[in-house]
Amino acid sequence: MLYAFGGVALVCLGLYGLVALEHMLRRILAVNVMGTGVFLILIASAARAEGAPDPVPHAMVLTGIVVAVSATALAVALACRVAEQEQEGRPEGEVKP
Amino acid sequence: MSDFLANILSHGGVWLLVIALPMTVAALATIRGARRYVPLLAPWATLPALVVALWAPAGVVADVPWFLLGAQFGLDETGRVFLFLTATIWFIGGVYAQSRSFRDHAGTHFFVLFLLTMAGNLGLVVSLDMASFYMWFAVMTFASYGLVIHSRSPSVMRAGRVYIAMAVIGEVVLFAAMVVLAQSAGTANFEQAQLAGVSPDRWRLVSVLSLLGLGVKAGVIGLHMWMPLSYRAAPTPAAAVMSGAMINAALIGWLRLLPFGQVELPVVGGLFTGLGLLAAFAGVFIGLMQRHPKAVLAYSSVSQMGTMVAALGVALQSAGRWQFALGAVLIYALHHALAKAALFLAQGLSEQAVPSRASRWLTQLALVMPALSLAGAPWTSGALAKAGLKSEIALSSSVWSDWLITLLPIAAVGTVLLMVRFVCLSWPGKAAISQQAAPLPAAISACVMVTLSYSTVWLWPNAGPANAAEVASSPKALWAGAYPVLAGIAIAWLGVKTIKPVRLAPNRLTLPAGDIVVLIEKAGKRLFRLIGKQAINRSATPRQPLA
Amino acid sequence: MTVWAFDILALLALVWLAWRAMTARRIEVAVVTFLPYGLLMALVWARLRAPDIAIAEAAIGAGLTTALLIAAANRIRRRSAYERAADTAAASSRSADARLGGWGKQLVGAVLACVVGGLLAAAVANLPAQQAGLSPQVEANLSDSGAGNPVTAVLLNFRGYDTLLEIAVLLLALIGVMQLRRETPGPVVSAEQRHSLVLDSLVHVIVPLIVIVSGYLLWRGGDAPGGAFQAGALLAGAGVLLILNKQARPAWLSARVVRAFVAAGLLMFGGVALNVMWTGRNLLEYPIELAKPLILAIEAAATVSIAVILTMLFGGVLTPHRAPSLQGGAS
Amino acid sequence: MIGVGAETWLILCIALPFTLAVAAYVVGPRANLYVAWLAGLAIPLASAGLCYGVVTEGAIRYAVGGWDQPLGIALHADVLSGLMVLLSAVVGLVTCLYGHRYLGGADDASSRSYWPLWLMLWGALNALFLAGDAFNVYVTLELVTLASVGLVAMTGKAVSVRASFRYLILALAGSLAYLLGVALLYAQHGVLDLVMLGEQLGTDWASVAACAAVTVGLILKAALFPMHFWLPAAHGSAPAPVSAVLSALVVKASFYLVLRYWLDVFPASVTDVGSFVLSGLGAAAIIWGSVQALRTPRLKLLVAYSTVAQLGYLFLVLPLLRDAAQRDAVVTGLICLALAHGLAKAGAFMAAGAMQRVAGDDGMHGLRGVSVSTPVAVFAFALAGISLMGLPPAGGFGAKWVLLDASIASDNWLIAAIMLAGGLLAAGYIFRFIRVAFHTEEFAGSVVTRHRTLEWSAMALALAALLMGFLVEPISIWVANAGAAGTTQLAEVVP
Amino acid sequence: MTASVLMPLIVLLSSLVPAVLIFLLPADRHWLRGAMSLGGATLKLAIVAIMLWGVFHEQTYRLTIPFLPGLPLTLHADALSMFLITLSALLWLFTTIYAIGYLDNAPHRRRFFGFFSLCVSATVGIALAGDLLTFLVFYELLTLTTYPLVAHRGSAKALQAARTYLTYTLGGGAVLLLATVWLYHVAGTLAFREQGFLNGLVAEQGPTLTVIFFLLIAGFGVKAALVPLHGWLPKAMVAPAPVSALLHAVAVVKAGAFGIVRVVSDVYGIETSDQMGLLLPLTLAASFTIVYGSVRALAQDDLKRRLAYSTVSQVSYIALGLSLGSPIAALGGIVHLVHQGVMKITLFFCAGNLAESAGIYRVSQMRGIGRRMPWTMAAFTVAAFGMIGIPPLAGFVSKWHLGVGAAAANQGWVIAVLVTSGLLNAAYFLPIIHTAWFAVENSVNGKSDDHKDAAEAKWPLLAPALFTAALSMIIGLFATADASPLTWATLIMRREFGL
Repeated sequence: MLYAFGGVALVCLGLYGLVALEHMLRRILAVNVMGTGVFLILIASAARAEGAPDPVPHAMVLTGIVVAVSATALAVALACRVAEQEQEGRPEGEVKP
Repeated sequence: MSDFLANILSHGGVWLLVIALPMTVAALATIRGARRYVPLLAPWATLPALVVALWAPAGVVADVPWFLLGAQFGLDETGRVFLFLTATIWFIGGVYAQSRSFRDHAGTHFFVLFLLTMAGNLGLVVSLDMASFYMWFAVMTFASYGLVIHSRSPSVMRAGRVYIAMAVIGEVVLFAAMVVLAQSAGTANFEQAQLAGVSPDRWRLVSVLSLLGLGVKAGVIGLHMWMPLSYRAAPTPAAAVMSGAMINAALIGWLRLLPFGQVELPVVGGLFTGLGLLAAFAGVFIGLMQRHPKAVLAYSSVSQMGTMVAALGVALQSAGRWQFALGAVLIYALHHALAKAALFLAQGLSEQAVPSRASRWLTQLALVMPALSLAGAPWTSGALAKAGLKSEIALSSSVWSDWLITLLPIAAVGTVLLMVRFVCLSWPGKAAISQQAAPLPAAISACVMVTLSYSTVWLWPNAGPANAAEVASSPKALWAGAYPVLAGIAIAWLGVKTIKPVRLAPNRLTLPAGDIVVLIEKAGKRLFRLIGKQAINRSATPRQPLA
Repeated sequence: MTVWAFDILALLALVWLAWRAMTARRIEVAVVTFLPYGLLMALVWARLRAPDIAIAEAAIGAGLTTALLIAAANRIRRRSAYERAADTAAASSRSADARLGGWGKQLVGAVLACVVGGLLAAAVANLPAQQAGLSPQVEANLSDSGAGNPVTAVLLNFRGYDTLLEIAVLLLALIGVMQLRRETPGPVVSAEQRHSLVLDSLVHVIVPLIVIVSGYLLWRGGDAPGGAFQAGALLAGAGVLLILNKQARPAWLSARVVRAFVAAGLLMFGGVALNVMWTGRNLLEYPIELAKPLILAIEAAATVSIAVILTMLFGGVLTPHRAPSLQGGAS
Repeated sequence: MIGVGAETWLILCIALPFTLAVAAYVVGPRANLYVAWLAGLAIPLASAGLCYGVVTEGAIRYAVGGWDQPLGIALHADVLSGLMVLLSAVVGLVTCLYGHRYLGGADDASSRSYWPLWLMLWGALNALFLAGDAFNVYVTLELVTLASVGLVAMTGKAVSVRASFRYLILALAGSLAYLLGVALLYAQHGVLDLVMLGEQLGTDWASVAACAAVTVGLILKAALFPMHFWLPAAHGSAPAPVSAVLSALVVKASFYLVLRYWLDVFPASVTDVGSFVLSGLGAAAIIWGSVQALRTPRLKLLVAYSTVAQLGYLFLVLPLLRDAAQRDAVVTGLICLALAHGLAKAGAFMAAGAMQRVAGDDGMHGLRGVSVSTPVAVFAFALAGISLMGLPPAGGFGAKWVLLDASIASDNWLIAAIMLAGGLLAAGYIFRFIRVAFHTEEFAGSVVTRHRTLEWSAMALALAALLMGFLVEPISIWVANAGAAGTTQLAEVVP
Repeated sequence: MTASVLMPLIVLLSSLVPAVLIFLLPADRHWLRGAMSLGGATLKLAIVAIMLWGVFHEQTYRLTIPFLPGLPLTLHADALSMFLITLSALLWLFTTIYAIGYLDNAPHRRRFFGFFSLCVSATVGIALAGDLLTFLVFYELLTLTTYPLVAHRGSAKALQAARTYLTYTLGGGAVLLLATVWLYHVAGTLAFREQGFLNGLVAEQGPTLTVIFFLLIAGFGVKAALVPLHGWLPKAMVAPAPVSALLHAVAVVKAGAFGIVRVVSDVYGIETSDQMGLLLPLTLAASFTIVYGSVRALAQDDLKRRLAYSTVSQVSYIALGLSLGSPIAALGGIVHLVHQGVMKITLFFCAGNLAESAGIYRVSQMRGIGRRMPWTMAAFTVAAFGMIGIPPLAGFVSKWHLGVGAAAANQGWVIAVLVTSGLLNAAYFLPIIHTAWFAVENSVNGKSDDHKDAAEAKWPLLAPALFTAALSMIIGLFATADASPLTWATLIMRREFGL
């Protein structure tokens, strides 16, 4: 159960980061941290039982990790795009010529 | 012949003709080609009414349930008198208006309004229910506004304003009176309403409301202000019909509306009598201080109508003798209407240039004759009317009757003074002879009117008490008629001697025509300035027109 | 006791790394910190008897995510002045420390974190000490699932529907990333630049190795930790290397073929899921006797798809440009 | 087997969009036309079939993979989810037509990803509405999120990219909060099936915390005040068909989940305080969203803020659910409100898009007198507005009527008052635009280009919203039947 | 059986279908559009005639459409609904003719006529509503369909006025909605019934019902322009003349008044509400409105604005009649529904003619216009006299019954109100008539060519005005005839009071 509390800590850390940080990549990182925190709670609670751990949370976390990386990729791409457009100094304009 | 006529006349549809003919003639004005015949046809539109008044059997009633609130038209003896005098005056007024100088100047629209007013006046006489009475009353009132302001000068416009304002007030109050009566009686039919057993309380309310509502038309003191202004403003034929015919609309209204002979209303009757007496005297006093002959005549009307209102008040207090009192009132009304109309026509004649000395003489005669009649000189119709009225008053059980008997001769003296004043003011001077002027229709109509004013009352069947004519011719009665006239003339002569230029009427001794209306106007203006400041400010700034 | 010590140390390290990863002064440092964080996380998974997750975390969480972030950090920095890339709101309220928002935000964040943490901790503490969850059922039906590894059984059979949708998530992310690339051609890369000798040889050695390992993971996944995700992730690592080496795309690998690869996993999985219905079964209800081969086929297709998708995700972030003529192509 | 049963329709509702999305992706833009038509015809058909089946035969449970719960995943279709699927079918159908025209066919670069993304979104929404499993809901939520974000960013404009980034981060946080709740639920009860969870949930601390986490996560995605801040930018900057879908369906999906959880899973665990907090937030959302809509300078932002406000209604009345006597009425009202808002809002956004096309801009100033150039679109906007204002005979009115009745019956006068006030505020912002559109005196635009498809698509949805009022009674009957058939709507288990 | 179901539907559709078709028609098909408008109007009139016959012979026309749970939309033709329908059908025809002439060559005609027809459909719906919910539905639809008409000109001023209109009416609608829901909650039904459906509830729910009553009256009072809820009406005068005509005579204002009639007579029942003491406040409000509107009208130079305040005043006669609790007064109030409509529409037609043909918008510009536009001014004069209450015009008949009713209810002061109002009406109408007919043209600031070129309006503008003027005279003159509004209103009252 210790790890579950660790997960709680990570969730809170992520939450704080999400609110307090402004850099886009940092916010992405914060979300990822939060995600691992949630996974940790899930797996830690699955590991409470003696014997073989419950495989369902494992499957859930696996799914969650893939979802997380997909979302991260999209977020990163968006962040890059935003940054580029800001540098081009025409944040409101069309990108395509 | 007379059977045939009677057959036709007993048919209900004849009432339609009485009212519809003037309206039809007026409607001709909307047709381009027929327009020019309207003035010509105007007097003849009264013919059906005249025929009906003279020959129709009494008690012919036409029920028209689909009309307005369920209308009833018909003729009783009261109606016959009024229908006759109304039709006659309108006819003669119409003929007077045929004078070329007047007709050319007036234009078609004068005659359209003339006809509409006529229709209203005739209609209200033959209406036996409140709604139709009210309707014709309103038609008459509003159409005659156009007659009053015919000449459009600023002073005339003011007169029109006062007239219409007072008339509207009268209209709405009359409306209230009728509504209350209709509800209390459960019917809008005059006769049924009188018999419906309405509580005295309600009768009191109705009477007071009708005193106010119809009082405007009758020039009851306090509501009379419009009269001098309008009579003065209106062209002669219009003034004649207003003073002769239309003023009696109030009278017939009261006769139809109030419970004469049914219920005794001492307090309200007293109110009528009191106000009537006040008018009778106040009219004389203010009238004497007028500088325009028509204004003098107007105040004379105030005074005369006051007498009649007083008589009505007495009748309200003693239900028992109503049948006889009614006759006296009717005769008085007939006399006054014809005489007053004749006076106005004569006055109109006197203003015009005459072609010859003889015609000027005629004019002078036309002025003096009805004046004498109105003054109640012996052998005039006035003498008969006054005698009848006085005897009825004497016989009534009213507490006021003694007072009236005492006061009426004094009022008669006042009337004489007024007439002297009038004749003096409108006496045609020497310079007014012109070969071109030939106001033939005017002259003829004035003369006919004068003649009628003398003859009708005597000829009228069942006028007053059965032996009225006899009574009036008795020496006592002759004296009773003569002494106020003599006294009046004497006073006038003295007055002329002492206050030198009566004919020039020093300013100190004049009152503006319409007396209290001047005060009301001033107060009104101040009030509007107080209230309407905002509105005026707003309207002063240019506003975008709405569409 | 040592286990306890490890646990506590690991957690403390995790928290510290997480903190660093978010708030290190330089963004490159922050981003790179995520790599040890992910690796440590993988260790923790292993400690919690979750080897499947450990492998996936190492490959995806630590590897690919970090790679993505580094690429992004580089791309933003390459364009210079990454500070300006800070969120819109930040531009106006410049605090002393550019990493963090204004005092208000920090305060709100801290308070929120504390409150949520307290509540959550209480909730976690209140959880029942024992909860077998669904493992009994999984055990009971494992033999019918066509997979020996309970995790794989859950992933591909008992809760295969989730997994099917999850591959769709990947596809969605790919479409989302790819559409953000710009039509303008990128900077021309000369042949000399394109071939770095060291990287070249590395690629030549490592890529085949990875392919073999991932094949093994895939095959093994049926009965032991490992499976399509892990294998796909590893393969994607190879792809990433190839991209970093700016390897030219083989001619046969046209845009449409790539798209076919991308969709293969979903098509195979969905196809199987739907096709079993012809025989009157429910969606995804494999016939017991065919369960294993079907799962294997699905996994194989999924592996390829996952690998291509993950690679392209990285590629899409790394190289923002696209030749106008190519549509949805891979790098 | 295939072709008749409601269960088949259920699977088709999910499978068809995904299949078509993959096809669109693989084949590329050349297939757009066919995909659009096929999707527009087939998916609504399947949805209608499902809805019909649910209404006539009662709720459906479907064990995916043949595994019984709790091991396997259940799909679940009842009146609530059936109607939501139907809503997405109607909106989706029109979106297909509209989107095909709006994005200018295959040549338009932005249309390349539109069809896969949009169809994926449609499939994801259907999957979400039909999900009966807590974790499956999470996956579908993520699908919806990623597809939506992709669609928002589709044009590549800076505004929309930034908005979509923010949207993504917030949505991810919401998903994680939701997942956290699911984790707690699972840790406690060991099951993920919603029915089973509903049977096991109590008032203990962990359950309440899980409820809170799930709810917070969902309202973050449903953009309930004060978590609404991401929505106007995202919905306002996306292309019109996307905005339409986002406002009509995507936020509605999160709300649907809230309702689903509160109705079927949490009744034992939610507290009055919690429901009144949500209600208060809903009230604040109505006021705040409306006020913002009254101030914003751009039309699409106006519509987006209107979404914030309208979502407020959905949460405003949640406390009424606690009154058992009013439960059916409230559910009816909420369903109707959600459907009516979905149709109306999609119509409004599409109308705004058509006007934007003609005026070249969606700034209020530029749209002056636009009723001359796009009368149909303005009319459609107004019709949609009728529903948003809650005026008869629109669906919004019917829903409001039912909810007002319920709130009066349970003596919640404040709620009634806020509902009425919200309607007036809605009238304020709707007519704020209508007024601009009627300002024909200063009309500067041209009358040359007409976009009939765009305008009439909007009109179709607006009309649907208007006539939705007549569906209130049937829906109330279905809800009542479903309520009468079992204690909870999820209770019947189809073998 | 089928006829009884179909008739209400057809009468509703006879304007709804043309409306839709007009919207779908290309904007330049003027002729076809006119034909459809007129065709719909004529058809409606014909059907209304049949229905009138049927209702008189106690045939029921009833159509229910499922709508809200337990509350279907009910279209039901009783004597009262036929009253309003006949009015609207007749005046719609006239107004359509007028509008076609008025908007000749104006922009946005398609929109105008489309909404115009919709507006009439809503009015018909209001008239036919068999319960409060249906009433509410069409009442709100009326609000919405009139908005584009008020804003039609598209000027800043028109839009401002339209906004004011909307603010008032939607606010009223919200109050109404609340009241309706509440009433439904209390009573469990909303279906109109002669003598009301709340009799049994008064004992236990008295205070609640009182509150609901005043909410309902407030809701309807907005459209009926009860002071202080009248603010929108004068502003809405920016609308084109046919719209003002319709707004004032048939649609909006009348809808509010009709709502009050329904509430008092068919929801609460006149006797029940009298017993509950609900009517006196209504009497007071109506009386105050009557006087206030007239006083305000006095100060307006703008002709349409003056007419608007006149409407404020006149429409409250209807509420006044209903509120006196006596059958005769109620009769007067109800018959005024039609009478006021016919007269007021004439006035607005004439005002439109003046604006269109002579460019005259203000009373002060009207000097001598009677000579140039005699027919227009004749119609105006007739209608104005009717408004004052001069017999034999329609207004007199209403006022007469109101007065008699007031006396019957022992509310003498109401007669005073009527008298005052009559005076004030005269005070603001007579100057107009005077100016038009008798004032000399060229005395204002020396400009003689104000309307030198003004000729009589063209016949599509003139004919409706003359028709309605004649009508207002005919229905007054033949008030007690078999087919007159008064007779019909008597029928209504007989059924209402169960006599």
